[in-house]
Amino acid sequence: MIVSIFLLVIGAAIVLCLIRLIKGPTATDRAVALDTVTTVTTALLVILALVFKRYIYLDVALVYAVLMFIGSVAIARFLEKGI
Amino acid sequence: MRILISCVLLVILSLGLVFALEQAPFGSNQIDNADKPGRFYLNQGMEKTGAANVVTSVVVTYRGFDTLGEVTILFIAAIGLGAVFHSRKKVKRYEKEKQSASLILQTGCRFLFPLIVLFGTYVFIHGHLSPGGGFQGGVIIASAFLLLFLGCEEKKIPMKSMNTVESLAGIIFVGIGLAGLYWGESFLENFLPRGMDYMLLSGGVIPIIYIAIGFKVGAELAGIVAGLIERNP
Amino acid sequence: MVAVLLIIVPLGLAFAMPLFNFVSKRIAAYLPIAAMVCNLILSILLLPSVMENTRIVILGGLPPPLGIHLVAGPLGVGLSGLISLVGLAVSIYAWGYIKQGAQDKYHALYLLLLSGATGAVLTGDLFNLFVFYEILCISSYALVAYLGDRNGVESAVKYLIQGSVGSGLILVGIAILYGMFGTLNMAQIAIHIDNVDSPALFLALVLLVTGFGVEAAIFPLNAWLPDAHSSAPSSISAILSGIAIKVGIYAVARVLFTIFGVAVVFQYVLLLGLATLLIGEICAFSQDNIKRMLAYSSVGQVGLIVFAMCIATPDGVGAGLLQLVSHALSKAVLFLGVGYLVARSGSMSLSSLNGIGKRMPVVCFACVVAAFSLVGLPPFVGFAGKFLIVRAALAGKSIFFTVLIGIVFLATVVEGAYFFRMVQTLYFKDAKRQIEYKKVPASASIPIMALVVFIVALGVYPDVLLPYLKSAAADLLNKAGYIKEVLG
Amino acid sequence: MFHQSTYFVGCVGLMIVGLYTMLTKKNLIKVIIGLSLFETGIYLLLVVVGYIQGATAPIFSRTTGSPAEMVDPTPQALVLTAIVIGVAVLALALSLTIRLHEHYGTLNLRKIRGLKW
Amino acid sequence: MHIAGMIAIGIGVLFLFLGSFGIVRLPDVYNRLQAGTKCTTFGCLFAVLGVGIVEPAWFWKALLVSLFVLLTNPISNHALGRAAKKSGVPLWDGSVVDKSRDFPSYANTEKL
Amino acid sequence: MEESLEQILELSLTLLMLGGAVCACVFKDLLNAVIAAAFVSLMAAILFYFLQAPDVAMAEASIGAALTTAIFVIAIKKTKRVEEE
Repeated sequence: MIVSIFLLVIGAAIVLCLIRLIKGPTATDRAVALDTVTTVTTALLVILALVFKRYIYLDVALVYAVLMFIGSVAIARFLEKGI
Repeated sequence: MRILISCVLLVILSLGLVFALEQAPFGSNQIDNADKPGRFYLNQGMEKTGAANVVTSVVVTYRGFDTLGEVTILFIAAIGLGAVFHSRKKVKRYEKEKQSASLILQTGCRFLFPLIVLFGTYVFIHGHLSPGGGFQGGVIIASAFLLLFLGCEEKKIPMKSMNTVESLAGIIFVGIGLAGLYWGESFLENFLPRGMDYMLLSGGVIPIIYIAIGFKVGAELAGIVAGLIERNP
Repeated sequence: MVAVLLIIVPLGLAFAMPLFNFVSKRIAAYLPIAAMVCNLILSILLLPSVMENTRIVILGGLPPPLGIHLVAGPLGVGLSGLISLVGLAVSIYAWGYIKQGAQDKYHALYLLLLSGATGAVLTGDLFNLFVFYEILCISSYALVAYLGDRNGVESAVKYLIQGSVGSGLILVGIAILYGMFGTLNMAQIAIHIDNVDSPALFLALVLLVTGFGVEAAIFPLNAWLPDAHSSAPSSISAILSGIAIKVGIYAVARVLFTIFGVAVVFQYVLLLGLATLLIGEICAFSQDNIKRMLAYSSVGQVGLIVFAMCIATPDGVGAGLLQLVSHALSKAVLFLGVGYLVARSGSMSLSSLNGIGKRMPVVCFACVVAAFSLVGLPPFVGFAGKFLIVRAALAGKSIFFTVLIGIVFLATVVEGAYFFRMVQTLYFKDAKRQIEYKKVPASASIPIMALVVFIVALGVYPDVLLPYLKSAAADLLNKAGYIKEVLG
Repeated sequence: MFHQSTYFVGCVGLMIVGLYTMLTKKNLIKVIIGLSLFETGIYLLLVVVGYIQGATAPIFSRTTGSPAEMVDPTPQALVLTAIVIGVAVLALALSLTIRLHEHYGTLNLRKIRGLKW
Repeated sequence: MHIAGMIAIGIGVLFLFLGSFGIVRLPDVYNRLQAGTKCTTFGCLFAVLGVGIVEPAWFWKALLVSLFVLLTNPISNHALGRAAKKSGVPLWDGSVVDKSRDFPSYANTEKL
Repeated sequence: MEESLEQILELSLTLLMLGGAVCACVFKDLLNAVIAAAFVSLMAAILFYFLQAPDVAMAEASIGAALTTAIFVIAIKKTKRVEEE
């Protein structure tokens, strides 16, 4: 029960990030919103593993934690004329 | 006008799809029957192949030919990209206003690169026990190389050894298939003993094929990324 | 069991290409020849045995309804023989023709294209058909853009966008079929499909035919073909016109006849084929660019083949298959020959080829023979194909088909007009400017002449092919027989 | 049933948005973004096709081992294949785009001569 | 044990929500980065470790996840902040101090 | 109760995904469109997770959200950033 409420709160957090992604005046704002979404999503996946009671699902969260920052770094390097 | 026509087309298509999908008995109905492949894989896949992850056993053995084709498609993309970008006249490298990465990013990339490669290796070695497998592991390794490109430019990928790895992995995949034809009865048959359940050494040829796929996918995607980045307009 | 080697040998050689490159750069051009010789021998050896009963090749250790399997029937093995024949000719030609760009990559992509085509005609699993079809498509996208020039890249982009939307639609169709029947085996889907009557099935049929029709260039979907075929390197144009389109037609036919087998749809597809025929021939007539003219002529021929197949009698399908063989051979000769004509005269416009026939007699003679064969003049194989089509269409004695055959004759007249214009240009016009004469290398003239010999020989003795065509048509049309052979 | 209707709306909507982007936008990279959206929708559709309500993932472990309560593994295997095909097509399309930009200096499909569809 | 874990998850989720709220409400990129970085990293750590506490058998893998989050998130956020500064996104009018002028590498960033 | 809450979450994630897709279609700046497409991929990955397909979720996350974004960004860098009228 209480876990479901947690999930809904996280859903609300994602909605807020989407609002920033739509509004954001500059590309950097949107990139920050995307970066936040990835962090929130990692937490969501871990909690969902708890809901589904499958230990192996943590691997997916691990992939998120490891890989998601690469997209942000790519966008950031593009914005500072790096690549 | 163009927008109108495409809207009409798309509305027709979406109505058709929604209508059709409402009609079709999806979900549990169609695999309850025991002679359907899905039910068969679930009931007997674990006993026959010894791989705890049924998706893996489907991908690698039962539908292994699809996987071979799919690896081939990545290979085509990699060499096709090379062929498209091949130009004889040397363009002189232009490096206008190229900012180098900050110290934090460089250090972070150097530190994280081996960790990510290690994690990718974990993912494809454990493909038959947990979610993940050759493609996912390969993509993770390719992402590590991508990070190297983004973070520290001075590190260069040795493309020649990449090509060798790619080629060898492909030959190993085909070779295992032919070995199945030789020792077993059909191409890509699982001819090794299935081993203990839930242990690393289980599932017969599945881990070997997945390791080959992992190396191949990783090398191909890294090659694609390198080709795209190093193209100078 | 041996049939799997038809796919594995080219695939494995292509995988090993980077390793061979370390030894010597020049090996790359020999590998396709070796693979195709191997495939040709294998298919010729297999053909008599599969004529008697279809062989099922199990892959992955599970019998047909569960795993993937290859169906080595008369149609599949026959088509793979055709693929390896044309592929062999084109690879010998390419050995001398391809001198620019990354040559090892060209040969690897070429091998993969052929293995994709072979796999697509042999497989018995719907999703596997999709995968091999994608191999064929993606390698042809890359090959069309191989030279990296403006037109090539542009038409490759066009081809890629349309082709990938098409393959997306195929996937949706596969998803619907899997959702309804829970299986991907074509025979098993064919069993279940008779018991279900649902609009979802009709949607799946439309999606699958549309998706595969993109490669086959049936009428509303043929926008990419003239660009792609005319701006690719000539050897690739030959293989695209000769083989890739045929695989598309095969896939459409397999979906229509074996999986669905609903007679109502044939009429509409037949009309589509007729529209394709008319549009292709009329567009070809108005072209000045010779490669574009040949490409539009391919569109027209596709229409004719689809028309013949959708008559849906054993005679009609057999005639369509004969026309398919004839078009593969003739169009390959035409594109290969025109490749050198264009290279020598330096321009693709028809008027720059004035009087070139006296300077390059061998190639021009081959082109003329192939053109006559496409028009349907007697001693060549095209005549047999068109004659059988007309006979099959008139066999039903219905007014409908008589009218349609009239339209086909009209299209043939148009076709004859532009091909005779081409012949006239080649031989009976005076050259405006002097073209320096350079001998066509043997690597080009030998495969071209070999294909010409095939065209003439099959035209004189079409009876050699007829038993194969009959059993191949039965393979395609006899749904119950196919199911029985696959599932036992 | 509620579940599946939701997902059907999601995947059909995604496919339609992707196709709309491909048909109406003039920029080539935008068209390719549309292609990737379209393909994502298809993957979702394929996975929904194999979903069974209340079942768990088809992965055995020491604690969960009842094959009756697992979703169909075949569509998942198909989607894995399809995803990799999609990324290959995407990479090839982007490389062709770069090449086209070198020739024409623009990505606007209206300005590129033959690319009207 | 269960209750303690749930409390930890609750704290984490709360921080995640607040971080996202900050993303929407704060006035400029640099302020939003504050919310998007510290708050969510902290929240994610707590949520993941809370799950590790609820199911003790999962603890080590959860620790690994949190370790990776702790390693990767600051890097991407640093890169984003630097990119914002380099591409010339202006500060909010109410900003009090801009230390970046002291560093030569940021000195000549033009206005967008 | 718990079931319906989760279903609300799934529905909202689906709608979020569609919202992201519409953003990717509408944005004129290609970089923003790519960011929105990455968002769509992320949401799709969570939906795969809900549909009990962790393998697919992993593939979609690693390919769709990390690698695809990066190659799109590289392609934009090599060409032009703004979609002109």
